[in-house]
Amino acid sequence: LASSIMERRAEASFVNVPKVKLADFEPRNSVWGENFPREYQSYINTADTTFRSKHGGGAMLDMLEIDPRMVVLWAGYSFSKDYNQGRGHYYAVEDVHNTLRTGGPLNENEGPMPSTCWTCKSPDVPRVMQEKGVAEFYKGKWARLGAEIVNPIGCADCHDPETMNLRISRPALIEGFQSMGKDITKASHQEMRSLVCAQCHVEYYFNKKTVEGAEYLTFPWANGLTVDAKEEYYDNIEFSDWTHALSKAPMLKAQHPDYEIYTHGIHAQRGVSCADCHMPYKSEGGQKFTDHHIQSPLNNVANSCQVCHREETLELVQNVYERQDKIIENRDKLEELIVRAHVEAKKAWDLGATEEEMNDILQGIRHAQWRWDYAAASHGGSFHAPIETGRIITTGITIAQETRIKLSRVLASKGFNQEVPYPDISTKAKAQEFIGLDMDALNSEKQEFKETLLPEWMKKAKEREDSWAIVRN
Amino acid sequence: LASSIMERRAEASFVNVPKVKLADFEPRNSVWGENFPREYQSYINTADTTFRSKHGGGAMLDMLEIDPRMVVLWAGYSFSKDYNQGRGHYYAVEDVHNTLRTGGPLNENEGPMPSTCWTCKSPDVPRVMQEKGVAEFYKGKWARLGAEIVNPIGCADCHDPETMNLRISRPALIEGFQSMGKDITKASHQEMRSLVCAQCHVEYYFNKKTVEGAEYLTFPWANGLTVDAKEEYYDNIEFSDWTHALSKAPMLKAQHPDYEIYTHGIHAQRGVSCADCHMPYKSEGGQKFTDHHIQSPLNNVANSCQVCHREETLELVQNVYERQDKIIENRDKLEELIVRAHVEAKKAWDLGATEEEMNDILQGIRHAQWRWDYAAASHGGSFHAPIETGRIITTGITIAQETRIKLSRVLASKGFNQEVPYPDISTKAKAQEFIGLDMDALNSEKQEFKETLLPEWMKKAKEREDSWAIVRN
Amino acid sequence: MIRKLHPPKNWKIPVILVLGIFAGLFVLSVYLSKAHSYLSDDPKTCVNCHIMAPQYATWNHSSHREVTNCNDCHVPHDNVFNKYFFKAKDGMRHATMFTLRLEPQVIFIKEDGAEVVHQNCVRCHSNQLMDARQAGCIANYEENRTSRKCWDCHREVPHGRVNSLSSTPFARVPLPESPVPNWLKEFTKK
Ligand code: HEC
Ligand code: HEC
Ligand code: HEC
Ligand code: HEC
Ligand code: HEC
Ligand code: HEC
Ligand code: HEC
Ligand code: HEC
Ligand code: HEC
Ligand code: HEC
Ligand code: HEC
Ligand code: HEC
Ligand code: HEC
Ligand code: HEC
Ligand SMILES: [Ca+2]
Ligand SMILES: [Ca+2]
Repeated sequence: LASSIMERRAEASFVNVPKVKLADFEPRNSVWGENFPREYQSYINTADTTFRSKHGGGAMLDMLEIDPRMVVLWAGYSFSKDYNQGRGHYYAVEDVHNTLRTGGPLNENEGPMPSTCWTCKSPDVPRVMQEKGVAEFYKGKWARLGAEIVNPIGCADCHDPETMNLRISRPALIEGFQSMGKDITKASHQEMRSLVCAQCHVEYYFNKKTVEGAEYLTFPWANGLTVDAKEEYYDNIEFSDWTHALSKAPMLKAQHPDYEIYTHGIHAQRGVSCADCHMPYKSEGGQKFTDHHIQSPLNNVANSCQVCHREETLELVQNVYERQDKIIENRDKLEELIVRAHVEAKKAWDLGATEEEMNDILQGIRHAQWRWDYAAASHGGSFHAPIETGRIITTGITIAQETRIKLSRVLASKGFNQEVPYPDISTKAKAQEFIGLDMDALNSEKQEFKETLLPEWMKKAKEREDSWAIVRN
Repeated sequence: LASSIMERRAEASFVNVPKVKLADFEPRNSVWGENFPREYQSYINTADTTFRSKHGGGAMLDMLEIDPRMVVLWAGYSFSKDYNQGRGHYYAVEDVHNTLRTGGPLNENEGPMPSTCWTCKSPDVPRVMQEKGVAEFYKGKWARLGAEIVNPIGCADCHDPETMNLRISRPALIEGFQSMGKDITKASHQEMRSLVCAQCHVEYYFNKKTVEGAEYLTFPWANGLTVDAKEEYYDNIEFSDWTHALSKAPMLKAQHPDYEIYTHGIHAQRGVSCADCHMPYKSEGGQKFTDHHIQSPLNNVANSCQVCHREETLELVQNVYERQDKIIENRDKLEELIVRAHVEAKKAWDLGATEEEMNDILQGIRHAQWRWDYAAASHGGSFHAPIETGRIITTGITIAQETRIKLSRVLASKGFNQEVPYPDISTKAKAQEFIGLDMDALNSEKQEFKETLLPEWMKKAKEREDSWAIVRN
Repeated sequence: MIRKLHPPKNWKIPVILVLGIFAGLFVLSVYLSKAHSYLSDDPKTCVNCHIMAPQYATWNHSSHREVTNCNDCHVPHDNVFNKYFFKAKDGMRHATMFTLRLEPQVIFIKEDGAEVVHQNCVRCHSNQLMDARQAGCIANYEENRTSRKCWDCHREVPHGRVNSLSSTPFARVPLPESPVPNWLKEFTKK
């Protein structure tokens, strides 16, 4: 015992001299790790994909396999090709290479996605933005920056290397605050413990009008953070992400509005930050430090929930599952209804419906699916703010069904007065076939990219990083 | 100063000698009050109707005026005549006399309601049940027991006069537990602090098959306490409360499922009882006692919520309002959709729809309105269990709209392929006119009852009670 | 001049009497309220007021029972003067509120008191909180790690969350013996 106390004291009184001088915009996490071994070691654990909870966890979940209806909802849009539930930050770059959504570019001007895609994947981003300029960063295809963006999400995304203060490294969040008339530099330390996450875990769109030729990353916050305010925002600027392949509706894609939904929950209202649950303190050798193994708190109930809640682990996990189950019950139903609406709309077009007859209907499909996606894309939302998430889904159902009532009248007026058959989309493969995707072509173009262009990028990157001197004290 | 300290110490150790010997089944609260003046005094405060919160409180709220859609939803059923949000227990008997639902009986065999209505209104009930037998109590019209039931809800409803222990005085709750295979005598002290309320604050129906000639008060719990389990229960026994005047659907009425919904909320799950919020401890003159002014906790945040929550009063009240608002937004929408379904169904009948065509549709209307009513009738439900209440409303909306899609096909098949106009029901009066109620007749029959039969009852009751000796120590 | 301030002679006896009564009453109230013990560190002191029972009971069941007494947390420990000044100030208010029956059903800690407690958490736990190696190269290190109230997270340390007078109704706390003799009890019963 005495020796253990001594050991801990020795550890604590060891005086620190930072081992490495961190360059501004140092993107290599391992270099930061030399100064902060505990934080780095725990960060490296985000590579662990073994934990799977009822609806989430670090395991890679193929959402299209789990729920093939999504394929139909996204017909005509890249998400119908491939969509997984996010895993650890460690994989952020790798997963962009792997996903079929980014296609198989063979040179820097090819591929379906813009360079803006990189924005939330790496600490190389602030480095390149600062070198080339923000608008410049958002120009061109993603393949253009393939050799630049190689380190997965890490220290420089959230920290100032000089002071180690939390800092905002992404312009989109600062601009988002400005659009609401707020000044992010006024955020408190506790707010920063959520705002670093809000750089990425938010709904976004690419604005092509901000700067000529750039797909400018923008957060649609000018009217507020609610689902309704954003819908109004997009309607006002007549924005749409794509036109649906079946229904021809002008669709919106909602991406991971984690931060926005979280602000409507009781935890946020009580001042609990993202870091409190996803990066709780951890004790090691007489010291506590922030656990950088960002993951599902259900894999770490003791340090996250139980610091505030005295209930048994099983009960707390059950609380989370109960909320998720109640939400997902109705979310699944809404999905089915929107699939039906798309199929019915297609039938109406096939029977010769006019644009005028269809206008309202297409708006309805747009709004219903926007609300579904908003609730579905935030993987933590059913727990972060179950009441708000439930409300969103409910309004989605009302709109979807109102739309289908109109559709049934249009169909009847074309002489079709019965149920339109529900397609057989019981597996991902069947659903992708139903919407006419050629998966073999997509897979082989991806394979070629991985064998040709990708190794080149990695080589260039290594050369670049090897050329940077590391200043050790 | 010294004397005050002395006094308080004395008070704390003061030993109680009951002033009055309480007879078994003593129904007069004032008699109990002689022994327990603090509890009695606070009980008397339930007569106070001044507090009104955003959606509730002790004030008498005319729900049909606030929300005239309800009149249409209940067309053909007595609730369309008159429905208020409950006020203090002090008024329980008076409000049965007053409501237009009970009509204007002029003798003991008249009036639209059975004697079972009295069951949850008075401590005279256990007295009469024990004198006449339970099944006997449930027989005949409510006017039959008018002279017997005169003391508003009080001590004998919840307490054993010998030990002052909490006790269950109503057979329906004991039988409800039995039907679930549970034994209520095994309930813990903390559970009893909710179960005394569950004698009345629960959904019920009158079973005419239990005992010949009796409308036997029954809690539909055999399959479980959820809205779905009860729906299944009623469907299985093909029970319906009434047939809707417009749509002809076989309807269910959900009455105040406060206890059942509460069990799905986080407070119940954490062991918080009804009494913790609605009957918190109070200090008076160095004495702590249970505040028997049962009311909205929003009129008493300091003693209720703040015992467990450190937030400001205003913030806690805001939490409640936010939950209520989010739920009510969609509940109102669901109401409108069901009104439409009724009106559309009527149109279909008018156009010659057949029973076969309508069967599914009527089932849909039944289920949708059951779910709406379940959420609406529990005035505290949006706070007690917001996630479950939201889920119930959402499933209601899905069913309502699915039904309206079917309706639009039936209507189209009869050559009517457009929106059925929404009726002008913007006030209670208009809505009651729309469903064809003769309010003048109802009001004048009530008036006559109050001038003739009611005074007789009161006279008989006074004679009876005057004949009971009070044994003082 | 000075003579003018002297009271008239015939006041002497009554004044001595009155002063005596006051002094006696003061001693009595000090005795009855056990105010003398307010200066001690024994947690039983605080329980003198039965309304501190929930706090006593929860502390008594916590991991801190063996390592802290009330004053370790609730009184400043930066210097001796501050310690007794704060005690006296707080003690006076508590005594006044209690005797005047102004105590609320639920007692909330005041901002001043909370800051004192917070500093005491930090005082004892600085080893776990502050890593000298990091303090050198992380700006605002100490502030970042100590700016939130510890019990924003450690909500149960040491009193738990439920904190009304009635929250520990059957807790066994060392309540003082009644100092009121039986005849006085009979007398005050009216
Ligand atoms: C009160 C605790 C708490 C807070 C605060 C919180 N989360 Fe969560 N989060 C959870 C839980 C619990 C889950 C569900 C994990 C599961 O299903 O395995 C979750 C899930 C997630 C997921 C999905 C992860 C997965 O494994 O599927 C993401 C992403 C996420 N949260 C991000 C955030 C962000 C960003 C914030 C702040 C804006 C935040 N969380 C705030 C507790 C919290
Ligand atoms: C620079 C962008 C960025 C920042 C900053 C960021 N994230 Fe992420 N996060 C991502 C991406 C991208 C993924 C998905 C990675 C993948 O699957 O390839 C992800 C995945 C996650 C997951 C899923 C991990 C799992 O095991 O299921 C959680 C939880 C999470 N983030 C929480 C947070 C929290 C909490 C913060 C702030 C403390 C944060 N993130 C900050 C971009 C970011
Ligand atoms: C505003 C920040 C942001 C932008 C811009 C962004 N992402 Fe992400 N991305 C995230 C976050 C956050 C996650 C984790 C989502 C989750 O919880 O599952 C993620 C997850 C992913 C994943 C892993 C999960 C999956 O779907 O398989 C891929 C791949 C991905 N993004 C690709 C892209 C592409 C391609 C683009 C450009 C169209 C893009 N991202 C633009 C923030 C962003
Ligand atoms: C997704 C955001 C994010 C990333 C990426 C990140 N951090 Fe942190 N870091 C935080 C947050 C939030 C805190 C807590 C700050 C606080 O409470 O003061 C923190 C705290 C720290 C601290 C302060 C000491 C402590 O443990 O509380 C150090 C040192 C640190 N991080 C190092 C690193 C290193 C090294 C990396 C890269 C391996 C890294 N961080 C990556 C968000 C991040
Ligand atoms: C953001 C939430 C948070 C705040 C604020 C916080 N802690 Fe903690 N604390 C934790 C978590 C989580 C743990 C559990 C770490 C573990 O056991 O790995 C912990 C553990 C501890 C431990 C136990 C360490 C051990 O060895 O078991 C002590 C002591 C402690 N905290 C003291 C404090 C003090 C003092 C403060 C105020 C300056 C404080 N904490 C503020 C979250 C917090
Ligand atoms: C830093 C403190 C903190 C942490 C960490 C935390 N909570 Fe909470 N939790 C709260 C507060 C505060 C409330 C609001 C209720 C209250 O005031 O007690 C709350 C409320 C809840 C509720 C009720 C709200 C609802 O949705 O019905 C649940 C359930 C819950 N927490 C579960 C969890 C789980 C599971 C985790 C871990 C993933 C967690 N909490 C982490 C502080 C915390
Ligand atoms: C955690 C606290 C809490 C618990 C436990 C609780 N309630 Fe409530 N109850 C409330 C609040 C808050 C309201 C909303 C009052 C308002 O809107 O003014 C409410 C409203 C009500 C109402 C409507 C009163 C009105 O003024 O409109 C009734 C009836 C009710 N509760 C009965 C019960 C019953 C029966 C139980 C137990 C089965 C229970 N409550 C458990 C807090 C609670
Ligand atoms: C014997 C039946 C019965 C019992 C037992 C009972 N209630 Fe009631 N309660 C009623 C009736 C009937 C009303 C409506 C009275 C009226 O409006 O005339 C009511 C009204 C209320 C109200 C509305 C008062 C207001 O000010 O808005 C609340 C809150 C309430 N009850 C809570 C409770 C709680 C909590 C319990 C248990 C501790 C309980 N009740 C036990 C029958 C009962
Ligand atoms: C199982 C117990 C129970 C039975 C049986 C019962 N009630 Fe009630 N009654 C209640 C409760 C609980 C309330 C308070 C509802 C609320 O929160 O508003 C109430 C409220 C009332 C009110 C006051 C509010 C209003 O609607 O104006 C009247 C009048 C009333 N009931 C009449 C009746 C009649 C007539 C019957 C027979 C058809 C009946 N009750 C049967 C428990 C019952
Ligand atoms: C609606 C139910 C209900 C009614 C009606 C009711 N009580 Fe109570 N009573 C309770 C509950 C619940 C408790 C708390 C029991 C406990 O925690 O042990 C209680 C406690 C008491 C106690 C114990 C001391 C205390 O204050 O905690 C007394 C004495 C008492 N009630 C007297 C009365 C009298 C007199 C009446 C009639 C004026 C009455 N009660 C009516 C539910 C009720
Ligand atoms: C006897 C204790 C107790 C009382 C009294 C109490 N609560 Fe709670 N409350 C809890 C517990 C326990 C939780 C669950 C979360 C947790 O563990 O912190 C909770 C959760 C909550 C939540 C988050 C759950 C949600 O629906 O999002 C809110 C809001 C809340 N309470 C408000 C209130 C209000 C308002 C009152 C008074 C009307 C009240 N509480 C009375 C103990 C209590
Ligand atoms: C003479 C009776 C009495 C004694 C002895 C007593 N208290 Fe108090 N205490 C009270 C009263 C009354 C209050 C409520 C005052 C208020 O709400 O302003 C209170 C409030 C408090 C508070 C919260 C309010 C604040 O000032 O921040 C703390 C902390 C506290 N007492 C600690 C103690 C400690 C520690 C002791 C022992 C050294 C103690 N008390 C001894 C009567 C007493
Ligand atoms: C380990 C530190 C610690 C010890 C020891 C401690 N307290 Fe506290 N006390 C606290 C904290 C922290 C709070 C603030 C709780 C809050 O606001 O949530 C508090 C609050 C209080 C309050 C305000 C009312 C309340 O419950 O919030 C009183 C009174 C009090 N303590 C009395 C005592 C008494 C009496 C003792 C000794 C028997 C004691 N405390 C021992 C840390 C301590
Ligand atoms: C007089 C010194 C002292 C003060 C003041 C003090 N602690 Fe402690 N605390 C200790 C010691 C010693 C331990 C180790 C006890 C053990 O191992 O059981 C401890 C253990 C802990 C633990 C880990 C065990 C547990 O109960 O979870 C936490 C967390 C903690 N303290 C938080 C706090 C907080 C928060 C405060 C202020 C409200 C505080 N401490 C005030 C000395 C103190
Ligand atoms: Ca978007
Ligand atoms: Ca019923």
